[in-house]
Amino acid sequence: MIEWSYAINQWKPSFDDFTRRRDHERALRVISISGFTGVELTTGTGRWEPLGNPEQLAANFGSVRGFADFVRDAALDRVSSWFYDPLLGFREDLSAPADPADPDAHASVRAHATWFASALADLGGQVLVVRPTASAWQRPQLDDGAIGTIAKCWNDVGRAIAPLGVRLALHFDFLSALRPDDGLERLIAATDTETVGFSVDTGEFVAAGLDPVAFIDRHPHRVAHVQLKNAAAVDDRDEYTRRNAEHHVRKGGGARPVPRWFLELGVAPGLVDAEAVVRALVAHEYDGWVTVESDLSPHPPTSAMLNGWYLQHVLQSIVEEAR
Amino acid sequence: MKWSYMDHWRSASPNGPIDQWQTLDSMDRFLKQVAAVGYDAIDTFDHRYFQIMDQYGSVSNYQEFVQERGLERIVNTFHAAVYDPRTYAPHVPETHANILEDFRVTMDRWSGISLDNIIVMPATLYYDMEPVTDDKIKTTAELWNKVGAITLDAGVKLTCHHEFFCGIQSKHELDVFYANTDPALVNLFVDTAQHCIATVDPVDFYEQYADRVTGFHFKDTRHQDLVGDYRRRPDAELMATTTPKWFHEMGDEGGLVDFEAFMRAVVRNGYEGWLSVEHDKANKLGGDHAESTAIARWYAKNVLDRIVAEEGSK
Amino acid sequence: MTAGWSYALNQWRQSPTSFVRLEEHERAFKTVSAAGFRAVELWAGTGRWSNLGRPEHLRLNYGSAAGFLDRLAECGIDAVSSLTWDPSAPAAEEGFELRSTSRPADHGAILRAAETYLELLSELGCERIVVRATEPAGRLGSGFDAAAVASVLDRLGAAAQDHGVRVAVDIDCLSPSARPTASRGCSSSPTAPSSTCRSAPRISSWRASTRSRSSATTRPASGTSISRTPTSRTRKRATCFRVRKSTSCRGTRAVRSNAGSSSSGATPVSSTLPLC
Amino acid sequence: MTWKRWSYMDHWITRTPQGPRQPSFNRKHTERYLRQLEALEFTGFDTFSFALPVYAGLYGSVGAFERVLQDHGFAGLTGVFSAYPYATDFAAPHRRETHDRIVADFERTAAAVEGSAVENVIVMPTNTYFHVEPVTDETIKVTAELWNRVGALLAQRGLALGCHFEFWGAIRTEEELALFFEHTDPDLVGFFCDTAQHTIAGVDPLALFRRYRERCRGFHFKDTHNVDDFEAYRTPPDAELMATGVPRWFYEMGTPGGLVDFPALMREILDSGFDGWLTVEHDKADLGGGDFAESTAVAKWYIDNVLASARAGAAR
Repeated sequence: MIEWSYAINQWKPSFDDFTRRRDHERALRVISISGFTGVELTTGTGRWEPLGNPEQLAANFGSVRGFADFVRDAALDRVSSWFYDPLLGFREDLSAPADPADPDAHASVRAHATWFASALADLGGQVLVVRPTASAWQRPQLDDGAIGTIAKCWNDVGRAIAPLGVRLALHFDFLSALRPDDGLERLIAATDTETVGFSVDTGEFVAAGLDPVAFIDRHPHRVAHVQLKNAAAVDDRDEYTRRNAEHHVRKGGGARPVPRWFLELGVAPGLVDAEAVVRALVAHEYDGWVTVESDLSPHPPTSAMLNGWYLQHVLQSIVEEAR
Repeated sequence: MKWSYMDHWRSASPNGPIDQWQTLDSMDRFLKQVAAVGYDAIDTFDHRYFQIMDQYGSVSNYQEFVQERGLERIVNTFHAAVYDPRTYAPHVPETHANILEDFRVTMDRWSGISLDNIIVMPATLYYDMEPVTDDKIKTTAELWNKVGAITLDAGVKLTCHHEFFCGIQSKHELDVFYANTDPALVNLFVDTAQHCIATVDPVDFYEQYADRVTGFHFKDTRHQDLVGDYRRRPDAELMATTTPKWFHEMGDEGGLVDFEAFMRAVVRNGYEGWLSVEHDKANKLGGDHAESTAIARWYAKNVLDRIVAEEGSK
Repeated sequence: MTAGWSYALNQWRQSPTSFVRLEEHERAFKTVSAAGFRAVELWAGTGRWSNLGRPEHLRLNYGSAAGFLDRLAECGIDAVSSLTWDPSAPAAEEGFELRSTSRPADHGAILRAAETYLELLSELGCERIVVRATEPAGRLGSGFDAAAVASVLDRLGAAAQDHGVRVAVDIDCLSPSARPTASRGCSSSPTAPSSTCRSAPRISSWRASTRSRSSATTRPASGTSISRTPTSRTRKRATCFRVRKSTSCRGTRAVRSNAGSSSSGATPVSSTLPLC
Repeated sequence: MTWKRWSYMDHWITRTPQGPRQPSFNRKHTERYLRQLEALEFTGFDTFSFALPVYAGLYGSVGAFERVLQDHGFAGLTGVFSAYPYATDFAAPHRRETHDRIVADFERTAAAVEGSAVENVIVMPTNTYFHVEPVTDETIKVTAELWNRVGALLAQRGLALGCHFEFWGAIRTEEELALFFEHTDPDLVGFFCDTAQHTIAGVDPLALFRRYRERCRGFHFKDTHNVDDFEAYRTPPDAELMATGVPRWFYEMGTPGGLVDFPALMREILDSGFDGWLTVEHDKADLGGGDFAESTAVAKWYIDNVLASARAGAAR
């Protein structure tokens, strides 16, 4: 059965935005009234990221369960998932960025993944969505050895968090080091089918020139999570290899520049066929969360409401027909 | 009297609000707007060093980019360190080595251009320093004396800017701090709004330490902290009970800072250096950095310049 | 005749309920002054929230025209350079009459309506009323009558002169009267996807100026001067900026800088991509 | 049974590369706007009489625009609002010599919405207070005379006239309202209850609804944080946007500091058997960094999660 949640990350464009309780309450209510039943959190550190990690949740809501109540007060069922980026590093415990392609970082990745997963379990969430490794401009070549190292890290994490009732989902993005030389497929082959799933981010796949529907058809049993997002352009000039691509390409738009990489579902000039994605999920009896996302939205409430419209009037009927 | 602008900025984009470092174009638009309304220079944050190296190649290249847009130079940098009692806290002696090394590296990184001041918040967040004792303030003073020596070797004055939510903000704490710092090494940077919020009268405070003052942040506030927001966990600046917006530009209605009296004091004390305007988080509650920057500059030119002329002719 | 640069205030009016409070006017005046302009251009409007565009509302808000000039002076603005007026725009204060400069029967009503503005302009010491020559081509259809338009503009010119004001005729990208002629710098071939200006923004003198040096000027009897300068090809997606040389610095009516402030702007954006 | 007939009063600002705009400047933005309302499950859409030609211009006719509304799940165009804020020689309800012109305006409006789902023609019955002052029994009676005529002409076309009383209009106190309703035919001139406007004027909307229940045609559900106890209503040039010290009068339902007791009003409506549209209105929601989309979503959230439970109270 598919459940629909919405990613909270679009509400925080700058470090000093979206810090007050009222901002969070209104965002959660907009998500709820737009037809979603869950919210996906994202990684953050420091006092201006009250929803960024378990310690900040406790500091702002009394406890992690306190935040779960806050989410339910907004008429949402629960937190669906948490996006954990090991490359971030945390002020809470002064930990450095940890890249799973580096064996020395595995202990830190496992500890932090467990930290997030246990809080997620308290929040009623089911999927820990993780960034598998660094960006391509940071790690240009991933030979089989490096792929093996990354796989080992996530196999361990998958086993560590499974008892908490939390599934692991590796999230590919269009700047990822997994993009060249079929890195994603090689990582799928190298990871444990039982404990390591993948998150299909439709916007990131299309921006990277990959077909999300083909991926779902090829690896139905490895799809642990979906981030449904529309894309406005394809990085067909390999700008992802540029130094600091997060800044210059994802945010700055790259050489053209692309004014906005990701759009609301069903909006021109979008390239993602969201209906085909949902039909594929239904065909393979996908049972889990689909998190709708609109990174770097110029107007978060409108993005959530337009995506809500598309869920109610286009995607829902596809899901119901299959029942 | 010359004015510089402390570079807080947001502008609208298809990706939502962005700062000026997003692209060369957004930096170009920012600098031209600041120059167009009559500022002579900018101040910036020295942690921008990494973006400067990435986008401009060197600090001096970036300064040239600034100068090409009609601004004289970068006058001051603000050293916004991430304070933490475990690793980087002026009141914790075990972390002093860390802090001193951080300033050596910073002064080296910025050696490509000549700066007047490096501005610091002289203490951690208040709740990280609590209880604030005279001894802790003395330890803090010792640290900054050493830092002042390092920056002076690089030809840059160390100057302290007291946020209302840092550990040295009440009048007593300020007096103990300046009594224990070497006037040759540690200076004062007066932020009109921060002191006003902390219920320390900016004019009186400036008059008392005028000879140690090497710069100002001219900005206004409409609230004083009367409920202890300064020690609020986890944050006082954005999540305070009193207001979602502490800072406003000078020259707007409802402000509490008496800028005319402040300006008279600046002239009476023979201050010769740069005056800076800062609009920290001006975009809260529908506000706008660009407009606030123009309004403040208008006020400086059409009100404060007149005060300077009057006071100067006395 | 004071000459120099002024700034058009219409860009601050982004929706009918915006730019109404007097403190918002004040901040706009100060922003314009701080940016180096010493004069502003007003625009005609209707309704109580057009309190900078409708004479009786301007007087009500600022006490009088003199009171408005005092307010401008306090904000570092020396003069009102001009006011733009579209005779075909219906106004509540005039019973929402639909008038056309191409219909002689409407000319009486147009002159009566103009009188309200000319009185204000003379009180403001403003020497230029910018009159839109015709209604948009879409509304006018085939009804354009150059002779009728010229006749009412002449009568407006004479009426304006009685108030010490000169009429400047305004042609914009929706006007039917702009004839496509070859022009320097702008690709004028019909097949070009859009009218592109290779040179810097062209300075054209649609607007009469005291000394229109660069263009041949035909001066009808009454004080109106319409200058015949090669025009940039007016195509639907005009990308030329026309900077009115003599009296105000203003992008074309359709192009405005972005929301909120006079100067923050989006990164280069295709106009088709809505911001949401 | 939770209330299903919620309509939305057409105020919106959308962001464009050319700044914040009303969406009706092109179809792309208009339909994005309608999609957001449809996502919130509004099924009625009220607009302004002056907006009818704009929508007709966009889609070819008012009827064509209504079909676009129906494509978005709306019953259609459900209400039209008209007002003459300032007195002019052409329109001043308290001056008899302008009545013919005003009646002609409403004949045009009624014709424009012929065949549509419009039930209510909502009007601000007077000009702004300071243009009518001094307000006397006579000015109220002359005003009543006008709306009896307009009510009659609308009734012939199956439309109901609803009078909606701004706090800065010239009929605002309980006495003025009573005199007005006393001199208007209950079958021809209805009461349209704006929860915020009456609260600001110091009059309890719930009490008004109880008193004029039989002739109540509809509601504007919006909230306020202030009562006008400093005569903002009569100070020129405009009380709604330019009142001293109150830059914003109107807020969506459910904000902290809101003065209107919506659950109590909802119970009263459900008990009364009222079966018209309940209309949510967000007038000038963009002030102070506010946002139409967010306010509308948060208001509908309040309806579905707070007012819905208020219904339970009614079943007592």
